[in-house]
Amino acid sequence: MFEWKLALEAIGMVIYATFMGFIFMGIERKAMARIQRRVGPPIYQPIIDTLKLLGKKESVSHGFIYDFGPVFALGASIAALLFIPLANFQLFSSNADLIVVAYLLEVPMLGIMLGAMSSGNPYSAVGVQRGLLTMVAMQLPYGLALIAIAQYWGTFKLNSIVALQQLHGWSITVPALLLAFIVFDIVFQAMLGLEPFDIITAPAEISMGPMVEYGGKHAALLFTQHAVQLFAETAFFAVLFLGGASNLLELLIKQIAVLFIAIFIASIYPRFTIDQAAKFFWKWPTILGIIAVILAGW
Amino acid sequence: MAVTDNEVKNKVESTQKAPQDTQNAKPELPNTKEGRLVKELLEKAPYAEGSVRREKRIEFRVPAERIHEFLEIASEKFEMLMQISVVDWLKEGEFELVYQLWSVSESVHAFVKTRISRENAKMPTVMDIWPVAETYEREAHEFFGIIFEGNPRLGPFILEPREYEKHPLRKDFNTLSYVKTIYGEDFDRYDESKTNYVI
Amino acid sequence: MSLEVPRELREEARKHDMYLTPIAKDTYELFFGPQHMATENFSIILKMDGNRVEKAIVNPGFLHRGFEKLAEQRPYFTNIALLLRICVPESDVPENIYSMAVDEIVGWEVPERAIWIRTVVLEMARVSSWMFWIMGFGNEIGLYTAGQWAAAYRERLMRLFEELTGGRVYHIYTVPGGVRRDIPGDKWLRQLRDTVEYIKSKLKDFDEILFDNYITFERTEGVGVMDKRFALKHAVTGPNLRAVGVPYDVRKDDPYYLYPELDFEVPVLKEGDSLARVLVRRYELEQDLYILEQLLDMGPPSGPYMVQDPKLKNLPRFKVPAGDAYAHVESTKGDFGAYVVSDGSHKPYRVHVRGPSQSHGVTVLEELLKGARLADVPVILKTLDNCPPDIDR
Amino acid sequence: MTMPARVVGEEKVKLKKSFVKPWIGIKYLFKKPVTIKIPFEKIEPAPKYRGFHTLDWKKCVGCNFCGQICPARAIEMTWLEVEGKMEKRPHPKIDYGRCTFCQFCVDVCPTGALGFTESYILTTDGTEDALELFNWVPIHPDKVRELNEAYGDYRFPVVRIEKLGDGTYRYHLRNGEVFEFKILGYGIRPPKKPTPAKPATEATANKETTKPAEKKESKPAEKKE
Amino acid sequence: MGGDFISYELKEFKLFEPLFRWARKKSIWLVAFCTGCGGIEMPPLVTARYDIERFGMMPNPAPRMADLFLITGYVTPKTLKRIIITYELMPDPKYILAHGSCPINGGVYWDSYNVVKQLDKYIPIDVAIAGCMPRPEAVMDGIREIMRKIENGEADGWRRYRENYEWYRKNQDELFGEGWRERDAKRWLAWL
Repeated sequence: MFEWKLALEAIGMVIYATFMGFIFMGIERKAMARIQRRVGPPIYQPIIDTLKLLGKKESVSHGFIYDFGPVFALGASIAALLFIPLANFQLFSSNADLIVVAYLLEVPMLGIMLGAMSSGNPYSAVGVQRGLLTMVAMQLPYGLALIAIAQYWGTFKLNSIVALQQLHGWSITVPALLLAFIVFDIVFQAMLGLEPFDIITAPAEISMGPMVEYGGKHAALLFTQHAVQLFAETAFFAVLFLGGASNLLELLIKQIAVLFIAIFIASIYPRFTIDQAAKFFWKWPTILGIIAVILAGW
Repeated sequence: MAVTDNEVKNKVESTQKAPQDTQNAKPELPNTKEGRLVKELLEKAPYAEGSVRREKRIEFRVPAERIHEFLEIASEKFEMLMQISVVDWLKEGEFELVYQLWSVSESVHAFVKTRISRENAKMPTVMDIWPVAETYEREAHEFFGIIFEGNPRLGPFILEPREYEKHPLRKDFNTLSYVKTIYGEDFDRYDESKTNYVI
Repeated sequence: MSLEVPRELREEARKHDMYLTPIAKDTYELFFGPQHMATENFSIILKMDGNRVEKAIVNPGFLHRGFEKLAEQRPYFTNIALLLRICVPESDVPENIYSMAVDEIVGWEVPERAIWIRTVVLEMARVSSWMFWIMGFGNEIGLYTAGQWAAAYRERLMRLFEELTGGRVYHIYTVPGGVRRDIPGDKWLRQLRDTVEYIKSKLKDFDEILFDNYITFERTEGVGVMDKRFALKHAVTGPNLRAVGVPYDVRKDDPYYLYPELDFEVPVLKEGDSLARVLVRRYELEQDLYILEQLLDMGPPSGPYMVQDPKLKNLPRFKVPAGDAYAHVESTKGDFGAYVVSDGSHKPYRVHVRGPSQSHGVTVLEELLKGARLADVPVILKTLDNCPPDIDR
Repeated sequence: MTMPARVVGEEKVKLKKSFVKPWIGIKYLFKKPVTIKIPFEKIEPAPKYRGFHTLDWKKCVGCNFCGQICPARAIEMTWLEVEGKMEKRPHPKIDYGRCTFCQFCVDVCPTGALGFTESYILTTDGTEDALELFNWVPIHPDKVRELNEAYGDYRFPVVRIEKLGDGTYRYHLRNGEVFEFKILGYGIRPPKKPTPAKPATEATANKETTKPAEKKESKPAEKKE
Repeated sequence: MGGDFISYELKEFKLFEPLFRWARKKSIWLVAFCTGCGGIEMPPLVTARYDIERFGMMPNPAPRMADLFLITGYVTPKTLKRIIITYELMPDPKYILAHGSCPINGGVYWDSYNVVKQLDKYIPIDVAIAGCMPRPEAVMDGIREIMRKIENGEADGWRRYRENYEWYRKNQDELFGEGWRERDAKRWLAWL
């Protein structure tokens, strides 16, 4: 039997997530503009941008994979979103959805890489190389942070993690998980592609990297994907460390809090080079992550 | 103060490589930093003529065939080659090359002037003394068509091949007529009488 | 296709703790510019080997307008409106060198007031150019915040320029024999002092966010290293030369205008890497603000702002005696010089401008880029402060 | 000439790197932006900003000093006929497709006829009719000043220049006034015959004036068909 | 994906046209290509003082996503090649704002052998503004004009380029010589 209610709910959630994701992007641009002492664009600007990109004509395609990449990325982002408990809503659930979400949040990057690689632009190729290396580099601290979480709460189920946090207090109140929080926050910066880890799309170096060949509707799709991804990642962050949420408003507040940390870091630090970033990831966040894991397992 | 007319105009003598040319130089070297510097260099290179123009500006005239030798000697005192300026003296049929040197240790600027014939202009490169001369020579080659023997990168540098072939900074290159052939006549709507317009 | 990595490349790699794998040498060509954020209409063709630049070929000429030819076809005064376009961010410098050279040929004693104004204008141009450089550097390394601030603060100087000269970017202000307009009044001087104070107070912000920043250090330390001999042989001037330990500053070594009477220091570092260049520039900005303060304390001398010469009655056909002269000033990019030859007519016989980027923007850049990482390319470009119109003219 | 303490010590130039200090920069999040919100706020250009030209036709003696000094040769002396009466002297016609706004022409003007205002905005679409605006004989300074005071947005005082067949130009000023004159010819010397027929001496100049217009008009038209 | 599933030209989607026009007007991305000396006024324009991001405009490093090309001043033939290629890379509703005197009639470089006079022979211009160089306010006025034209659907430079392609192509070939695309542009076409 097809569950109409659930399907509607899922669609509604995706739409809500996309919309809020766009607004988050707007907040990001606006807040950065304010730190830069200017007014900045209106908060709904990313929606207009996407709309405009949708209305553009595109005559160039670099083959099937090029078209498939953004779709693949968007699909993965939406899938990840549906695994995350957003307030009372969680479409899919499994025994180890922590790992599933963590994995699915990585996939979009691969999708973009896939498409970018087939565009044949050397800047894209360099961007892809950088993206893959960043991914490899951040896996280690990322994994360690997740292990610390799982170890402390003793479960891989996001639902249970939220429930346990509601009972025993948020994750960041635990010293071990505070370290994991810091580690995760650094990784988070790279996942969002913000400074100091916006190495993939470094405009002054490789002019947008993987996105250099994407324009028009492809770019609109990538924008949408980025919005969903932003929403999913902030939600994931909030669920893991800020005690989840019982309603969407609470979740929203937590997500925005998370976002602002990212914005602050992004607006005051320049960009690392790729080798420095890799070295950095394998140094401080890894050490902190290991300490967190050890403390959590104590 | 500036140099006088005849100094610039009567350049023909300087190309004759008579080392002890009489009219200029020696006795009037003042006993300053600059004067001593000129004296010192002239002792090593007697074929050149030297004079002090003003404070911190000295001037040498060197025959073209010994320019490399002279600059090699000069490079001990003058660490930097600031520029190679080419002046196209159309009437005399000569290019004047001015090597602008700067001495960091002495804070003196030196003009080393030499003249070569306009036709088939060739010079030895000074890349081995100052590697930066590569750029200057490429530029001089491009704009004037002087060939610097030994510079491997002569060719279109700033200009595109079509303009490069014309060597546009030569005095006999007429910009306006060239522009008309390339970009069409319709851009210039004005009369070209020299009495009405200075330009 | 050799499997051997060149020795200097290996050394460079060791310096950055990054060894190049000798296998699978995938070289490709990367066209860096002109449609690129880091290069302002300037192109570098990079032969890349993975993440490393194997060979760089500078391809200038996108901005070539043939100024030197055009200047031969225009009367002396008019050339000011043309030659200042050689250095766009600091357009007063070409004006001044040309005017100085013509002054020398004619033998004019420029009035004191004009000298004072010219000095102030040059220093203001330097400060605004530094602000512009901070912006560019910030954008290059990805710190947009500092760049935005710097560009905003620069607007104050632009406003002052506008009031003094009547133009925002192209001032067309310094002419042979003096300047074109008088100072608008004491209000302008007060505003200038306020602006100097304002920028001075904001320097701390830039220090905090940009120059003290951990990642700025990471990005610039040990990148694009020059040594002293190399720099001198390549005629590198300005802050780039001072960053390798040579205290050469035209304002000290060949003083012009009021600089002999002013008290300022020349920062010198020995490292010769990008970081040294950045720090030297930062200190010079401080010094320039200090110089402006001194000039304001001195106050403009009274008198005319233009040479009184009956020959100036017929400006279009104003003739200059035959002769030649070389004048140079210290710009933010380096030693900016002009060689003017006159044959006694109303147009210069030859004007040759020496842009500092000519020496550090071609061969030096090519050398420094060899073995640099791709991410270092904009950093090297910007710390050398390469200005494409200098090269192209 | 060298002064004491000319080289500053390294310790003064060098800085210490820091992870924490950049965080101070966030304080600007809560401060007022420095942006000038242009459509709502206005920036006045500085007094004596070098903008568009003005010309007092009464004062102009047609000496062509302005044309001689102009680095862009944007100035062209024009013989005009206002209300059926030919002006005694040629007047400069200025091409803003050439002008560099150096105002050397204003400096050399012996009678002070040529002047400039602070107006600087001239926005057109690139069509041929609109580009007529870029080539005008400046109008009287009082008129420009009056328009500037009325609107205060530093725009070009003329909205549209209508070019009629017989060399008549009609300036539509911003406040709706129309100003009409006829161009008889170009150059220093007066045209031989101030009639609609093309003067023989100025044939080349005249031909060249009209040529770009014809050419451009012909091209998109023929393509669009 | 590759097809025109929402094409502004298709009749059945005329319905969306006002929406897209509004979006295009509100979100104009610039090509980050300083073609001339006016490039010096681009940074003030996009930074804190004038901040055109208020109108949703921002410089974009990739021409594939850009809408507006600011021709900032004079254009040399060497740059014009890149400009043409960049312009052709931009996806279709695309606009050109010619900035300053030089693109209109050669400006102060009217007799220079290396500056293109009358740019609109080679690429279509939507809005031209006077000034040398124009103040940022003047550029913003030009931008407002282009927004107005986009809203009214008058900004049709791209369409003119498409329709008169042979004419433009002929002029370009006259300037650069036949086959310049194959000779020169092929090397950097893919990644310019």
